[in-house]
Amino acid sequence: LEEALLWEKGKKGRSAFSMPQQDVPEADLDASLLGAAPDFPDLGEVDVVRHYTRLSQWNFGIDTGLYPLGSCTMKYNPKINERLAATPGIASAHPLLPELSPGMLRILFELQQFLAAITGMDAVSLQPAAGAQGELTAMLMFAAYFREQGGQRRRILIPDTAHGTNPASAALCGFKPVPLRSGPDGILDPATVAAEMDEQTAGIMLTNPNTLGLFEENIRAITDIVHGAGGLVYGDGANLNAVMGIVDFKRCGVDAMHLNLHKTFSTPHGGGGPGAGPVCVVKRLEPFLPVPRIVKTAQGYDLHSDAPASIGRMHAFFGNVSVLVRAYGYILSMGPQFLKKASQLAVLNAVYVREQLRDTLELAYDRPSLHESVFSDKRQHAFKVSTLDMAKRLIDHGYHPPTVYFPLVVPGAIMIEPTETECKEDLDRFIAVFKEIAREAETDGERLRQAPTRTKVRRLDETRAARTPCLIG
Amino acid sequence: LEEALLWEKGKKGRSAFSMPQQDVPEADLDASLLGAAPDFPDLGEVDVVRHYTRLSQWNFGIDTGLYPLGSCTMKYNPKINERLAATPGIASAHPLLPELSPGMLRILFELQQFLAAITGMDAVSLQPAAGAQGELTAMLMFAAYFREQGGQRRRILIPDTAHGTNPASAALCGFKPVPLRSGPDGILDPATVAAEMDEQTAGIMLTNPNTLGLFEENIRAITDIVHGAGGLVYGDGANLNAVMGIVDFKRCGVDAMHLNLHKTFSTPHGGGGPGAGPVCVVKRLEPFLPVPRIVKTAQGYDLHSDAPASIGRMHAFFGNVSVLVRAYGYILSMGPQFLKKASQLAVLNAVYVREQLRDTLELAYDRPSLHESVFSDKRQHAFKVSTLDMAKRLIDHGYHPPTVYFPLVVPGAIMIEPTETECKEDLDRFIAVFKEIAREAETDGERLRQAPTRTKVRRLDETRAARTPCLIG
Amino acid sequence: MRYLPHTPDEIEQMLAAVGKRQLDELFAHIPEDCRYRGDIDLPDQLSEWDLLRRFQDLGPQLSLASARAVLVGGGSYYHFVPEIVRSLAGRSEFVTAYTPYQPEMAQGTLQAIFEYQTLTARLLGMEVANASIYDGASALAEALLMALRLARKKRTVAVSAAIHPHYRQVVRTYLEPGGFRIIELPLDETGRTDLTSLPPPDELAAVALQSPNFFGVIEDMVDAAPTVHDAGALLVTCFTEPFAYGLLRSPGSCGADIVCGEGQSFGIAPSLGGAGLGMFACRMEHVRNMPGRVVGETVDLDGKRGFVLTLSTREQHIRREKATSNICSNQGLCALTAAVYMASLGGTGLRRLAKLNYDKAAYLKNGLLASGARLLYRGPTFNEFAVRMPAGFKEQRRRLMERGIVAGLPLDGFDPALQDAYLFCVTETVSRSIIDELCKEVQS
Amino acid sequence: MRYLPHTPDEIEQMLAAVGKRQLDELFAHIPEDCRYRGDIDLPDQLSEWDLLRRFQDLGPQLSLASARAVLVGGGSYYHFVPEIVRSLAGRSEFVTAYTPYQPEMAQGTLQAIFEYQTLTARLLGMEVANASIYDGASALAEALLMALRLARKKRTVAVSAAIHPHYRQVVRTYLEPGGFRIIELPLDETGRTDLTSLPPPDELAAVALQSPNFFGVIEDMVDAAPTVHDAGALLVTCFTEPFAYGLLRSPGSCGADIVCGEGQSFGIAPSLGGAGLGMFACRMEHVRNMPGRVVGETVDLDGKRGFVLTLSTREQHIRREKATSNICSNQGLCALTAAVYMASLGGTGLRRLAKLNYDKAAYLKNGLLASGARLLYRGPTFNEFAVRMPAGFKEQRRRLMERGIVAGLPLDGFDPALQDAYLFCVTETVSRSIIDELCKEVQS
Repeated sequence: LEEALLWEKGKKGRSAFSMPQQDVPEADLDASLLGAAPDFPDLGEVDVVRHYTRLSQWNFGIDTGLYPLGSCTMKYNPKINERLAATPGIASAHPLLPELSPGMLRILFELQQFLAAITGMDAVSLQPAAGAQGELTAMLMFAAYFREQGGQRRRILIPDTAHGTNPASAALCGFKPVPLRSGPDGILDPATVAAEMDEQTAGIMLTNPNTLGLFEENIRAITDIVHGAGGLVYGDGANLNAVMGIVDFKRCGVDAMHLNLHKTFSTPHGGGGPGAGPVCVVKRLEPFLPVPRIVKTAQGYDLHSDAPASIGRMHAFFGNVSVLVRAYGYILSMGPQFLKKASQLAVLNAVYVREQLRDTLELAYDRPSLHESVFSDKRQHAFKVSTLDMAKRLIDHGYHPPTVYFPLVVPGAIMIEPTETECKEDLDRFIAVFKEIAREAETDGERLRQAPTRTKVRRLDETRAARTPCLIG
Repeated sequence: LEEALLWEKGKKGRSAFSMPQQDVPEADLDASLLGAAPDFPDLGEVDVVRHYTRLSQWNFGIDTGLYPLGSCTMKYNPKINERLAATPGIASAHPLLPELSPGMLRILFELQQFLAAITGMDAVSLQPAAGAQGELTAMLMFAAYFREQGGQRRRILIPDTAHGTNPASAALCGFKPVPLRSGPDGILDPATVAAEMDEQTAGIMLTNPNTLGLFEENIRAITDIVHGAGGLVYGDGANLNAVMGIVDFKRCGVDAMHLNLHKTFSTPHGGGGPGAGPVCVVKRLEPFLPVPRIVKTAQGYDLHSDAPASIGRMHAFFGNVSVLVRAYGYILSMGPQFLKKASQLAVLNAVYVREQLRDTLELAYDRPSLHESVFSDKRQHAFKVSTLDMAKRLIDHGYHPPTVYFPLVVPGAIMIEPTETECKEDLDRFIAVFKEIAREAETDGERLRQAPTRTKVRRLDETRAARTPCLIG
Repeated sequence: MRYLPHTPDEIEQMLAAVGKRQLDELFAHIPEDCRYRGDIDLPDQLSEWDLLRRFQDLGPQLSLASARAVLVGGGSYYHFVPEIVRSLAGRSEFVTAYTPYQPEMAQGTLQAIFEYQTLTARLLGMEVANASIYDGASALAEALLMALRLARKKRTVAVSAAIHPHYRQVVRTYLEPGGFRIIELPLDETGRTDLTSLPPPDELAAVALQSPNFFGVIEDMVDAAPTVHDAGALLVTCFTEPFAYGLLRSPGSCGADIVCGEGQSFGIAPSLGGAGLGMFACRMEHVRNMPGRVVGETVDLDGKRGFVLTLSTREQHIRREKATSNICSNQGLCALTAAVYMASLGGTGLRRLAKLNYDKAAYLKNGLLASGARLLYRGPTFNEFAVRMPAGFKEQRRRLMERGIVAGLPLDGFDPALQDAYLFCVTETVSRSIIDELCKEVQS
Repeated sequence: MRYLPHTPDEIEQMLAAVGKRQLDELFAHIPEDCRYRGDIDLPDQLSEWDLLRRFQDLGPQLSLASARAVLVGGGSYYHFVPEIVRSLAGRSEFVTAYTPYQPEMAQGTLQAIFEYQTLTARLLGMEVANASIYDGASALAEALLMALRLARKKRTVAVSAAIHPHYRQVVRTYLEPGGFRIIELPLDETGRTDLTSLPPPDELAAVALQSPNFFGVIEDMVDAAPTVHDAGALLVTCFTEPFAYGLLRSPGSCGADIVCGEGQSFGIAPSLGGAGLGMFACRMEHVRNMPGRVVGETVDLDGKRGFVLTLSTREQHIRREKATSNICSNQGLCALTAAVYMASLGGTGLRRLAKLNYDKAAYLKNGLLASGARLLYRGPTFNEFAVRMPAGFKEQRRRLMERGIVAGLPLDGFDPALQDAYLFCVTETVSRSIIDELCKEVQS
């Protein structure tokens, strides 16, 4: 069924809002300041309710089914955390009146401690509003560090298995990204790093586990090389869900890393956000963390802004607090034991799917992998069936497709991350469907190329959207 | 997409429940009392969430679209009332500790007053949990009244346009229903009543407006006849939504009536309940109302059970309080002005649909009607298309069908009640679709007979369900 | 008004389309002497915000919300409700749907109710359950009416004195106008119903027991069933706390013919006692005499599984005055809520949680007995029990109340002979430290 | 653990299927010297109920929840939020979806964001808006970076001293490592930005103003636009209170080139300042330099209307280090919430509510002036204004606080010169009686 756009509905004079009383006299306003009333449609409450109810029905979420988007960690989002975030005392806390909400500062302070404990790092800032802003924060800190060291460095090393936003974040801070090729086994060779690392190079941005789902086993050798040349190591923690309680990032030699609370700590993705991308650092980078910092005092908790080396402020206030609160709830629900268990089962699920599908799809790198595994459409080329076709065909079976065509090092990549919250039956069903699709690819490729057919719209013309952009109605 | 039954899912040992700590010693239990653990499936939280999320997607509600079920008053259910009912102080009130929740008694007392004001009646009981229990309550009061009068009466008059549950409710109280035929104009002729009313007859059960959407214009003459013979008049208030602030039921001569809060007062129907069916009575029936009654005292509100003439208790506690609270919120949101307006617009919408469809469908009675109008499939007989076929075809267009084959006095009845919360565009679209279906009936009847085709299941075999009942899995 | 979408223009257009000039004309045919005079005497319309404030202002009066522990049951129980139950049962597609008369558009409600019926039947050890009726009290009344229908000419039912007093009142209300006779069965010193002097078989249609009964005592249903059947009657059992059957033998396995009761414990807020959930189950052979809605499995035109309301021949619109009862709805959303709750617990979880209720109640019982309380009855109990408290408890209870602990329900309101007797209920919501605090206060 | 569905049996089966005996073996390839030693130092797992209790125990510390009125804005505003906004934006299909990379499965999110973009552009009088970015502060920083990209060789931006101090700090953080120069523009005595001494055109890329500014004063954007354009710069305007544009001329209609700000006022809870909503709009000619996601309309294979993420060539996975910015998400759910809120108000409603904010703030302003307060600046204001309060107000404010009224934000924390100066904000949530009570206290 169709649903018109908002402004194709409604009638001037309707309202879905309960207008409060005009209990004060009307005040004059200089005519030169007065604008026309915004050209919004006027809708009744029923109109609004039906509009968004219908829209919601065209969406697929974690609550609808398996969502094995590689590198995105689409795990179940506990409902109780939604309720906690809506607690009146939390929802109504004013950012310029923290003294009236001391409980909030306590939550934030404790969350910082939790994240430090989980990663092994020393200090944390919760300000970054998303993973990419977390990266940016870390890069700003690197820049500030070298500024303070007296020698600004301009280059930074970024392997081809790093997350897509890494180069852009580095570039924003004046670093020139130097791409590094990963080895034939999908992980980075220390020699490659040694060849590029020098006194002009700020360091390296490493995603570990990397976007192939592989642990960078040479990380200690690599970080030693970087540190040896006076450089710093940034760790992209987007894949932390694979290694909680298993890997200690400080021991690995990481100096700064960001986390994605909306991945590992199960806050909902909301169709694109809000997320949260806290940054964890080692002691020597602590002075550069954003202000204000939350400190514990004899009386309770307080804000501390007197930090001359700090990069400054990353967010108008304290970051995406409503997201932070959910992550805090999640960590407390899991405790140390079940966080580790979550990582173990996330890896078990991924490895299980890899083993069951290895005869069906071409495995990109056949070596021990963690929370996700990357395949390609190599075997389907003969039938003129692509990764995209298989992905779209999964939709007809009620599954969200895996991440496709990423990472770029694997042509036609299919990147499957089931996460730990999926049960065996559901994985078995998904595997069976994928096998069936692969068989279909051999016998009835056209069916795949026409997929999806059961959705509200068929394949959309993305080229047209980009060539002649229509961005508002 | 399919969704298995609960017990076709899950795995022993899973749980979606956060088990509290065993903080006390285990206690022994006599083995002879111990049962086997219930044979329920064990599911994880994700399983449960996905199961019911998917089930919900197979349902059509008011929030999904137009739901013009005649006699059911499917109007929009305001979301704010859901929140009010969930207020912790309300949700946690214990029925045997009302002294700890005096605010609750105040709400109930005020709601009684509101309902009395709206109907024009004198006293109210909120205990009945549904319309049918409200009818039963009134009939029990009639029986008690005549018992007290010293002469039990056995007969009760019920017109063929009354609601379906009326005869059963009367029979439960020992009354023998005497059916009355409505006149050729769809309303009751006083002469018909006079012919059957006598000193053995307890009175009459009148639905007004009746189930044809017509106002019983002779009601004063009818109630005079009944009262003249010492009888009582029961008014079924299921259709109150047509006449709030317009009709005074006490002036009409009604002695007792029930209301459906889930219809007129917009509490959600919940797929079949819970509803609420308060009973409003005139002074002389007040002594027979169920106990406990809520009374106002100098200190606040109290319960009063010392009422020797009372029929007794209808509900373990106070009725469906969580429903009552929503109705209380609705009435306060509307105020006297908008309640009346709601009735006016409900009638306007119904009459508008009637006039737009009068050339398409056969109008059962062509006379002034109120909140609903009744058509038939007479004109479609020629094409071998029935009411059912047209109803099912509406589903393919995203509409819930009207009430069909009721009332029984109209063969192939199609009973349309749009309610006041539908806007003109939506009604126009519905009308256009119905006209198109009528055209289709002439040219492509098979398409209608095959409808619906866009739903999860096609037409279901109801005969098989009844002949070989499979009621549990 | 945000719920009324009509603009003045539209009202005019629509009036024109139906040949009227004013809204009032739509009602011109209503006789003058039926008309409402003046405006309805109601408070003025409140905005959404004023309405919220009004409820918040009631807040301070609504004190149970902030209690630390309420050790009171008596037909309405405090249990933990997982947030998923609230959020799933609150989905608007469930909440705003009507009775599933058009099954193709209501497979969600229908499958959920079919599953509810199944879980209910399994819990109670019965062959079939209906889609629910109003509450535990009316369920019992309907069960007895059903037994009387089945027994045809017999006109007497015997009801245990340990059935919840309010339930017995409702039974009386329902049965009296039909002229049926209700006999009350006394209790023995263990608090169980004494079945030694039942009326003669040609009169007695049914015997009704509650287990655990109002005083918390678990009836001996294994013994009761043959006794009742030997007396030519059907055994009707009811309950107020369905959690008991997570631990105890199910009534069906003990031989009950009709089982009914209140399901509020399964995820439904107390809300001053409503909306609740009348659970109702019986043996398959009696299904066509069962009151209330029922959902059945069937197939569609393609042979695909689907669900419909069924056995409606029992209902009102077909048989009218001969219907099995006048009930034509169910507590749909409450049944759905209970199903989500039961699904969340699972069999393993329900057993564990029921056991925890039992253990905690036993812990308090032992604590109180050690502090000078005496049992009212010595029969076995589940999560409720009745005790006579030592002198001074009234004042102790007041002090505990000030500290947010509601310590038991005084029973003298039900029976003046029960002076100093209190009914205590302990669920999983009561922590050991609360129980210890309570016992310490009683010892003081 | 209820979020982990694996039973011990299943773990064993799955391990067997992948050729392992224990879970640990899955990590065998991780070098010893990278390993986590011991258990994570975290509190033990809490049950759902203990977690709820923990938050409730924080409750007494979370006192703003029970305030009667909070007359503080400064970048985070209290407005009434209709329950439908909460319930619709909370639908799990919206909440638990990922970025709409597979548009066929995400038309709900995509259409909603397309509508959000449209309403935002209309509100701000701009030609195009993006799908939102983090918050008002980073939106301003991104806007200035965008202006610098458009201006190519110019490396200076001028920023009004009346822009929210925190926003200016974020701008500094973002711009400093690039070596850009930031000039601060002073205020005149009306509280508006003094544009009389802008840097030379060959240096100046952009001028940034906030209107209403941090002190609540409405900038004269009609005059500012030509001045800025004559100086060869782009006019970037920002806001913290989008409600202002329900009443005032939109920045677009005044000639702004890039408009951005914080959208929290539109239905989003303050939550200690986040998650918020960075609204961002510009002229169509600059769209390919705009940071952040954007949704566009297109057609499917059958020519049917549909929506997709588009212009992704600007983004990171294609251009990597040459991307317009590093942003690869949006505040999706916050944008959706704002769209539902704007749709609920409608144009008529937004105008009325904005005017009511204006009227109430004027009422308080007059009341305070009559009670001895002096305006900090005399320029026109919307729903916020800054005043110097009479001696003794500190104590009065404390007393009001005890009565649940938070009377203004002290400004001395931002600038020691602003001793005794307070920023007051009055929205529709503050009733006249509160305002009267406040003024009476000040007069006392």
